[in-house]
Amino acid sequence: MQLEQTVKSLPHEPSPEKIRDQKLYKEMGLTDAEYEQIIRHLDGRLPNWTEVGIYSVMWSEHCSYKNSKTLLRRFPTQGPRVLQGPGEGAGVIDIGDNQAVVFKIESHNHPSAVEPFQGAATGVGGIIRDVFSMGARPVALLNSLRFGDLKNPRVRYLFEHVVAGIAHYGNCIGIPTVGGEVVFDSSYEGNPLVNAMCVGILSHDDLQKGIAKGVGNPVIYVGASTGRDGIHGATFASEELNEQSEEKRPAVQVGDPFMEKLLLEACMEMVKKGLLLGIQDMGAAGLTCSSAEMTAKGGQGMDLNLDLVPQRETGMTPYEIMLSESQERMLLVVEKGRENEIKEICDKWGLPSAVIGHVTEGNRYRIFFKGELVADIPVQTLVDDAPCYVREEKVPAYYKENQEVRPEEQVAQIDPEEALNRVISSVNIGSKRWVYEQYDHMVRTSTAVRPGSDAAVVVIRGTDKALAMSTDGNGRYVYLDPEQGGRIAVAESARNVVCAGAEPLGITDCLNFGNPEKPEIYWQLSKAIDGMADACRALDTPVVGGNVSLYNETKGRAIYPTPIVGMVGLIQNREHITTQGFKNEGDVILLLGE
Amino acid sequence: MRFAVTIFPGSNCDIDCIHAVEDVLNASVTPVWHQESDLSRYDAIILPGGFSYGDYLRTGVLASFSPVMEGVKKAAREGKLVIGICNGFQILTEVGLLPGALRRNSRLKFRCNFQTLRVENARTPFTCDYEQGELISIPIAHGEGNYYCDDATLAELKRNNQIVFTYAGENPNGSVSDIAGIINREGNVLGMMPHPERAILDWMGSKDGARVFTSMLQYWKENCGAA
Amino acid sequence: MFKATIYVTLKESVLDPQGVAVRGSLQTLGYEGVKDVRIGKKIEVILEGSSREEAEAQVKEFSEKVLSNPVTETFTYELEEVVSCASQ
Amino acid sequence: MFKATIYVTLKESVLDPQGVAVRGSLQTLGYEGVKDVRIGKKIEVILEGSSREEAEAQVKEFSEKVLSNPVTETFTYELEEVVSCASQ
Ligand SMILES: Nc1ncnc2c1ncn2[C@@H]1O[C@H](COP(=O)(O)OP(=O)(O)O)[C@@H](O)[C@H]1O
Repeated sequence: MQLEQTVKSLPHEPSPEKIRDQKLYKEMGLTDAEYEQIIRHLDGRLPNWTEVGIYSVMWSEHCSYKNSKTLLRRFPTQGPRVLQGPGEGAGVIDIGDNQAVVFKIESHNHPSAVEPFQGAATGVGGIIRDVFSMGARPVALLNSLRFGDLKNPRVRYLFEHVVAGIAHYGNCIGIPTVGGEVVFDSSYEGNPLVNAMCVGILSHDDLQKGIAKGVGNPVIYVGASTGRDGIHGATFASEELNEQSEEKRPAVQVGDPFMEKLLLEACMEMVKKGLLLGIQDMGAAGLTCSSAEMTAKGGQGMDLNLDLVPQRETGMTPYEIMLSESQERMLLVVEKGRENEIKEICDKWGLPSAVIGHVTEGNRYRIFFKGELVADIPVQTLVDDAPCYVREEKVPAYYKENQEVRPEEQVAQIDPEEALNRVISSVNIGSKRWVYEQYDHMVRTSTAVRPGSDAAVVVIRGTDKALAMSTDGNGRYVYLDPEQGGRIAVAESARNVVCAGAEPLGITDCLNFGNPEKPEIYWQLSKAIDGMADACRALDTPVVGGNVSLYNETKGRAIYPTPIVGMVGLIQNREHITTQGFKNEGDVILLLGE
Repeated sequence: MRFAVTIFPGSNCDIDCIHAVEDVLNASVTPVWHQESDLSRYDAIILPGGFSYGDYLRTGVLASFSPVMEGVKKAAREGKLVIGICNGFQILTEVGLLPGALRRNSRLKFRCNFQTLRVENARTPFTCDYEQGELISIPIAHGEGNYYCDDATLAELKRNNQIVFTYAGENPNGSVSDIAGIINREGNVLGMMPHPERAILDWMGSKDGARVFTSMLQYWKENCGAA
Repeated sequence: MFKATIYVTLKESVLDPQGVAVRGSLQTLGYEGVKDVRIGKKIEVILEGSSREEAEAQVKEFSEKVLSNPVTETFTYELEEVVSCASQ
Repeated sequence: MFKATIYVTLKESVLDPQGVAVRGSLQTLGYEGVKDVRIGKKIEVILEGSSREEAEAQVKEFSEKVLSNPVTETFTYELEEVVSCASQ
């Protein structure tokens, strides 16, 4: 391809001038200042429709963490056992014997509010891909769910279908769902929380990275073909829900766990054969995010030819192909000449695959379509130079008022029997068996402690070791006192893991908050992070990965600030596994702590 | 004794079955890809659980057309032992090696739990290590384990002692006559919804499933030669 | 007595993994002419109603609210009057 | 190019747990006139064939062998010729 080619606009798309004059970029979630910034990045050239689309998803909160990045730096992320901290698909912690545990939690709140079954299912699918794109074999799933009041029929519908969607995906792909939590509270009425966590195990030599390197190396697309699913999902996840939310989605993403099972096994084969230089899941913002991040990380450029992308629908535009969030897809970079080895594995598993581009010298991220250049962007401006905001913090009025309240006095008035009855009749305390019975929690025959105890325990075959894992969070505590609540969330999950007989290794977290542009919400986020970071330092549990879900509001009302902590602990010897039930008559009961 | 475990796209209990044969019997076990049709090297074949072909259309149907099923049918005709667990059971009914069909659970939900079973026939190659009428604990994990057959078939199953396991106590899926597992007339093909491979070691919560495997070995030693 | 037959199908743009898998299997089985497969539901409902209008209004309403998921599916229906049904 | 629509339904004698559940929820939601619900599949297949006869023979065969299970289900089908499909 010739070096100097001008970027074309397609005839049926709004022209660059029209995008500027009518401020069409705003519909994609970009501000005036951000649009101006793009023009500067392009050396004064007006971006075309495809380029605006690419910038808008790359600069969405979901991909760039523009509102939370500075706060997240407060987390301790290092430790002697940390092999990979935040920044890749998932965090990696050494567990000895040349093995490591890989884990990450992620939200799928907004898709689940619109289409609970598919929203939850694709949330599970996405987090599994994050783990196996690290080269790890996924061994367990957990989740953390929040819904409104169960008396509301819409809430019941959401609850039932979210659970069914999680079950559908995990059961079908054959990864046990071993734990989680469900809480009902009216603050989540229009905005349920669906956070899914996946845990995997890898051999150190198999550790993979999402990177594109080596000029001339092919970029390979593997997995389901691309349709118009969930275009602008990443932007959607970064906005408040409103009545138009349903219409905003051109087509809901549909999960195909069968396809993902094939993709998983094929990728495991490629990892074992040492074929991969780089691999990244096409999740939020699809092909755009994966290819741009891999390119930026490798410090190179990339050319992609969209005509080669496997497509499910006809007449798709570059904009649509680049922004599609079709599920069950991976992007690979391999050494030139090894394309056929990848293809053989894909063919064996019946998976579509195609070479769609190659790594180039320099830093240009260039997209070709029907022979035309349709995007030409300095790649670091998409990733490293994404905008970053430090927002205004303000202590909310409710917090100041609450400082005066003396709940001890009120509590003393309540009849203990009545209080006990009220507590044990709450759905939040009740058994969650209805939920976890729908999850296959025993497939892979490694689940030593099943749902129903404090933390789940999964044994590691061929060793004496086992992993304990738990997800925890309490939005009400965090609402009342974000800093203390943040500490409590980490401490609770540590206690759960310790009670299973494990030493805590580290955490992944999902920060579910309201609109960060409101100073009170930003304050909650900032304080909760302070508290969590503090507890992580005290307990020596670094944060190796996580996810931020902001704009969890309906009709201007925010959910309780709900950071969810997913913790993994190591049990050196299976004999040390403990469960929560009382065992024998006559055993002594002790109370530890204050 | 040489075991084969078939692998279809979407199988997910294949590894568990392989581990079970290794852990319980320390016997030779080979994974066999669905494209292979020659199973003549093996003495017993396990069709594992999972979601072959995503369980799309009907559970087990798309797998029932795989080349490996030709090998399974041949092995069954030759009197070799064939056991289908969960999705494997569904495939065996689809391919016609076992009568009846499996429908969605009556409560329409996937169900995963330990379940108490009654051994209704302890004189099969798969149950000779159990006591007749013994109650055992083995997990289930399925959404479509609701066994169905018409009345005539049911009468025949009963007459020929083909019902091998039933659910004792609560029936988790609505199956006809509480059926959890059946055998073919000749007695060498077993289909069961519960997962014996998930109950073979103490830490799993039950070891009751191990005897399905030890029974097979015992039967084979007695009938087909030395170990 | 009325009999309504409601057909619920996935919207054009929504992926039908089930259809894709069935298409693949049919092709492998030698039906190479098969180009596309989409799988939907056929729901038969027997209902009492004092008039055709009333029955139709109900069918429309519950097809939209219960039988189909407006986010991913569309539906069509047929309605016919049936002479009793031996009082089902 | 042909389009076959195959309807697969449970045999009369086979209980349809899903239909029973849907009937129950419709009644609970206030549609008390609903007496019976049965749920089947509607499968649309686009296929190439040199003649109508050939297409029909194929549809019959794969409906019987693959798309339906004779133990529990029956099927009917419709076949129509469609003018190309922009070469899907
Ligand atoms: N959404 C869920 N997914 C899987 N397991 C769950 C879920 N919710 C609850 N559980 C399981 O139920 C048990 C009790 O949960 P919960 O009531 O939240 O108690 P705890 O406060 O001890 O976490 C735990 O073992 C948990 O893993």
